[in-house]
Amino acid sequence: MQTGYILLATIALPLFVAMLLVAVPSKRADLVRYISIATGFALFGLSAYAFFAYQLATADTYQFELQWTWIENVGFLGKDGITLHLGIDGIGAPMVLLTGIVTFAATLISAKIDYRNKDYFILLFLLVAGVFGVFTSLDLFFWFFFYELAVLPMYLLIGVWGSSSTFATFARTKEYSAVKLTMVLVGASVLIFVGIFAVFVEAGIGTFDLPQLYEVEYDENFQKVVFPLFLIGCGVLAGLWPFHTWSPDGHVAAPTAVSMLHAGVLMKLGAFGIIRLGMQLMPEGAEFWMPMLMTLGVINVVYGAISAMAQTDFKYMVGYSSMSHMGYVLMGLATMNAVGVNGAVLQMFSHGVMTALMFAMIGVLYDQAHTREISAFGGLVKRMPHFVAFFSIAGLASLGLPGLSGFVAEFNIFLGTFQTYPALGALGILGAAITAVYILRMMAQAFFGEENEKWAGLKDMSRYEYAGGALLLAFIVLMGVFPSPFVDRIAETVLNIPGVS
Amino acid sequence: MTVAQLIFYVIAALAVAGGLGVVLARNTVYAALFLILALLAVAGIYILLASEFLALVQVLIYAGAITVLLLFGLMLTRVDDLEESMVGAQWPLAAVASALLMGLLITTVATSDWPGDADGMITRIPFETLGQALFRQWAVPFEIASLVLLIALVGAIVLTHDEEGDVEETK
Amino acid sequence: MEAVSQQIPLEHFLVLSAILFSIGVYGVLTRRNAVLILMSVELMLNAASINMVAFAAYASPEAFTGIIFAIFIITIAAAEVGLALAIILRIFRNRGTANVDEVNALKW
Amino acid sequence: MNMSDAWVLPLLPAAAFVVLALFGPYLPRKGDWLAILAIGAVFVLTFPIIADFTAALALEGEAFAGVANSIQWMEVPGHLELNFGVHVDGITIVMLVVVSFVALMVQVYSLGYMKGDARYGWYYAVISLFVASMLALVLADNFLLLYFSWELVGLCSYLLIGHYSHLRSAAEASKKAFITTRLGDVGLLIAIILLWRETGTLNIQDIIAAAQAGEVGREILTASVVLLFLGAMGKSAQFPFHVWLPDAMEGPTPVSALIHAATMVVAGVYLVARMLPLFELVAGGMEMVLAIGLMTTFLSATMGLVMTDIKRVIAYSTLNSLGLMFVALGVGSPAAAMLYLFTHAFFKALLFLGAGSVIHATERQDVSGLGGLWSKMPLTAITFGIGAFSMAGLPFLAGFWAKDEILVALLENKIAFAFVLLTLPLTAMYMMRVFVLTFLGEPKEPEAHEHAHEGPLTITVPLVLLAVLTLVTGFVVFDQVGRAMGFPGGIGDVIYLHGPHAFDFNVAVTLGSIALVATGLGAGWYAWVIRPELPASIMARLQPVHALFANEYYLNNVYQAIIDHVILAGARVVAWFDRNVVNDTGIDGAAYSTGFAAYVMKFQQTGKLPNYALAMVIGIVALAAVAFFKA
Repeated sequence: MQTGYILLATIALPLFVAMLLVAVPSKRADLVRYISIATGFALFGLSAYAFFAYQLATADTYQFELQWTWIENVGFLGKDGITLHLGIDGIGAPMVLLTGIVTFAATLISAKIDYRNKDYFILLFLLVAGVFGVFTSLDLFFWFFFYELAVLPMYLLIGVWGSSSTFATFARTKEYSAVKLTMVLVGASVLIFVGIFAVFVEAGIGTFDLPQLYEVEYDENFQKVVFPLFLIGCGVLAGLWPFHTWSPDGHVAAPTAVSMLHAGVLMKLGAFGIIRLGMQLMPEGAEFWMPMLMTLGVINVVYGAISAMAQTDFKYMVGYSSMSHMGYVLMGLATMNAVGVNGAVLQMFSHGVMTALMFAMIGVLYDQAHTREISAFGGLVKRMPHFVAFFSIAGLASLGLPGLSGFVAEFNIFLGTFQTYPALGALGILGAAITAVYILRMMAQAFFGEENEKWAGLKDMSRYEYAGGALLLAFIVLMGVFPSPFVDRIAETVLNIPGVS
Repeated sequence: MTVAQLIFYVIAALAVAGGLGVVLARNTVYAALFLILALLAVAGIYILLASEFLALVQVLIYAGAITVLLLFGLMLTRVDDLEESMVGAQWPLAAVASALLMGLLITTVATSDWPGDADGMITRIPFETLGQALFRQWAVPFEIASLVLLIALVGAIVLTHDEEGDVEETK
Repeated sequence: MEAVSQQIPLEHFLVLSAILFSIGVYGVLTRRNAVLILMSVELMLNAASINMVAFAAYASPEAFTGIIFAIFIITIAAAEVGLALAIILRIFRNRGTANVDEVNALKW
Repeated sequence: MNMSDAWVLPLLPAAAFVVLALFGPYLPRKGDWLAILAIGAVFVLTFPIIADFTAALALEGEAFAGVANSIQWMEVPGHLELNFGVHVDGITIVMLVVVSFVALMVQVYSLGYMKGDARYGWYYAVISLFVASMLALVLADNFLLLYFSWELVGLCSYLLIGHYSHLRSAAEASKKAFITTRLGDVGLLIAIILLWRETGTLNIQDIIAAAQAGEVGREILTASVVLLFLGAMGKSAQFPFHVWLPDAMEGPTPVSALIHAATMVVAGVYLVARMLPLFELVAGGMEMVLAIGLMTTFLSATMGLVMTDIKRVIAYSTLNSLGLMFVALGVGSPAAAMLYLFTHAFFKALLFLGAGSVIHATERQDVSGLGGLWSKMPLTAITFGIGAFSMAGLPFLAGFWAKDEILVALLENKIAFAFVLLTLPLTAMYMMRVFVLTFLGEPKEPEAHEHAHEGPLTITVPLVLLAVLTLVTGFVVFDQVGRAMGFPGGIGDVIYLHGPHAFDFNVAVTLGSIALVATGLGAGWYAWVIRPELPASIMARLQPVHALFANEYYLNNVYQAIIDHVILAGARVVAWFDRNVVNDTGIDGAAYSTGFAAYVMKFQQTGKLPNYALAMVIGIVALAAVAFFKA
């Protein structure tokens, strides 16, 4: 059974729970916890349903559609002016699933939050509602609304529940990181905003409804001018070089679950935006600008990987690694061919689960040891074997080990890239090799070798952390071994994107 | 040139002279007196426009009440009539801007097409009609205006009323 | 209502209004004493009133909205002067001057 | 069990891995029996496949090109279809036998050797995955599965080399192995993708056919072949990627046996042998393989001469052998290479398991702490000796036949031939040396000697089995033996299907090589038995040379310096750049410049009413003027 109410529920449920939590007395921390985890599970269930009930036979249309008129035939708005139009295609479906997975894992991981956990979960659910909204909205107005809704709670989540760090040569306060993250993202969204109105005016049909806007043929020069607005505006959220620094600093300051959502789904919003607003709206603009995106993507990959190699802090390392891997997504999109774009979407999913897992594991360690300095650890495998196993598998996935999700995605991206830009593709593969260097260096240093007596008191993961990690892990392996359910959904839709050869 | 025109030019000259006096006079009290002149001249203009009621109101309220109020203001603020304190440093710029504004306005007036241009016919409005209109058609704005006056009254009292401790600061 | 011929074109009034208005603007911009600024504002208000009344007389005598407007302008002017003087008095008491150049608490 | 059912083979140990990894701790004996059962089943199932293969070969003769069977893995309709499939032909058969048998031996051996290990269950799980990946690698009919399993082989060797995770050295060695091979894999992956780009398929046979039909551009083909070889060099530890292999001795000894004999390092040889038609198409391709092989074999022989760790000596002997295999491939004789691989698997496994037996008994692995073990461990000594002399090339042992085949193949190429001849006595000498220092002479550490004893049956039985095989496998070069073993036309026909390749037996070459080997062995005997003080004095006199060999030509130091001073330093520069230039100057700079602009612009806020009024009037005038002049 397909009904748009499923998608509506993914947005409405977190909003409702956020309101419900307002009514819960803040003294009842456990009640807040249970409600939140139950909600996380419900969202996971809804998103999994949406993913698996997606019909491959009708892949050329949006599914789970729902359209509620909000404003129409007023002023400059014509029919269907602004509608709450929900629906997913084969790209939206895995993204919704990803959000469900990461949200559930994040609520599980957040069970250990003690300080004002009610307020924390309220903000977390607002953010989640925004993310679901972006992945399901087919209306530019609501798309942007949810986009901002997803970004803004980060400010408080990092500013209040984050942590400040002092490093050898510099310091990063959580306030600095929160402000930077919000300012950069909001600044970028101004570009998107301008682009949205440019499209609205140029189309001249008085509607913000995306499927209708897709039908319009835009002037080629218009496309060339407006496409970069979407590309940069959304790209910043995807960690596009050189606007990426909000991301590692944001990770370092953010609490664990926020890092998971940040890297797991928030950065995907950017890449998703490039597809939804950029490539689907203006294929000719995309074709014109894609070489630049390809170049930037490769810079992201190599630069991010090299930077990650020099980091001494777990979160910085994974933060830069995350930027590096988002570079693969950008590369894949820039290929403009079916295989590459397919790989990019796969990588969005893969990166989401594996980076979320890495941040979850860093949280496990940091909450006990209160340091994230890689060299401070050694021989953790003795005390925390499951932790090491989980972290290692996430790391191996990120270096593209076959059998885990990263390989499927990167292989597709490389195949796609080589069709158009062999030299840049080779650089991308080199980036994967560098990834191996820093991941393995980190593992050798922190997990293996002589046990550092100082950390003899560390415990392995708690039940909640174990459950959250296992969920993410399951999908890393599932996609690595059996990618067809993902590829089947993505490929059909990718082939329908105009301009993708 | 008809008599009416002649009267107009005289009154207009008086109004302009009064206005110039207001903005140029070195003595504040003189400036106030020039204001009275200008306002009276404007009342004359109203008569020329066949609006006797308005002219009456102008003389009573403007030339009478408001100017007196302003004179009180001048008195209470004890301004020393030092020359340098009368005119601000930006007067040349202000003059240019004002001149430009005037030029622009006059050009606009001169280049536009106006109704009633040809014959200069105007209509006299009787007091009664005016009163009817004011208290029927415009009753609500009229009440609101009275409310505004009331609020202004209360506001003025509150503002000028000395609270404890205020007096200390005035020295 | 009776028609009268004054043989004065509408432009004359408008030009007078423009001149008075500009003089008022000049006064507002150059005077340093707050009360004198207020006087210049009165000039501007009167210029506007002339405009209104002239249009009422020439353009739409049957509605005479302009005259009504002028009445309201005078009303509001009265209220405005009362309030403005109260404010000036307050400032004068607090800061010992009515010179607007010296009242610059909003300076950077 | 037909050839097309061969896909079952890797799945058995893979299933064992899944069960062991998830439920291992809850199984009796941590599930070691399950792993052995799985690999045993694979070994047994190999025989029906061989039977099916020989039947097909007999039926179709030379035209037989193997059997393939595949399933779809994922598909982008119209653009990309990725399949998992198996392909069985002669090389595969040989590899299957080698892998399954050696793995079985190693697993049985580990029952005794690894007993009491803290992560016993995990060890069996990983070794199962290792075998599964290697089986998949040799069965793969396409590059996707090949790369897939290629990487998993690398992962498993990483996990196994680092098995003693509490040792810093093991952690570093495993890291080094993975990263070094991974660098080669970059080349392999690029090559695969380039070939896919040109031919639109990942199927190995199709790619070879397309290349032979000239459908692949020459530059692309050349690049692919070079990059492909890079992957093989990394995996097979060819110079200059060889540095990881000696360090890999940090792993448990049975793992070393598995890595060296059957799984990890021979994958590179297998890959080059499989893709040899491509190498032949490229100008200089074969020469490249030959040069690298010669370099590796010669350098490793010199290094093996001075190593004092028994496992390291054997590790260098592996490099030596791998080099020889590449030499054979380089002159276009995959049959000789595969024969060497086949025999090498047995005697190298034997050597490592023998060494393991010594280590198990004495808990020492440096020859300075061993010696005189002959009396305590005769069985180990004899079997180890068989392995060592086979490696050295003593006549009628397995290594002898294979090595002579390579020499015969080399006859055309005088320089290569001379080079290989030069290494022969060196190899013989250091094999003699390690044997003498371990088993003969006086015990250097009596304490260790005293406690030494033969291992349990799980250790000795594999030794004996492998020793027997080492004695006999060489005879497959004779057609009759080959047929008796089920290979019609001898193993040469099986391996090389482009035409019958009966093994030649060149008497002159054989006599010459026997003479050289004898010289080497004699020199070794003289130096370490008759005049034991001689090596030390030579070493002292040739100090720089010895240091050069002992430090592995300082390549490790060079690499370390490059890593420390170029790569990591460069990374730190990039990180500094990112923090200080991109972030603090770029992003924060934008924020600061906004602040500065605000600072500058605040001065227009004079706080004076007339100024504001003037600005307003000017604005109004300007706007009005615009409106006026526009109208």
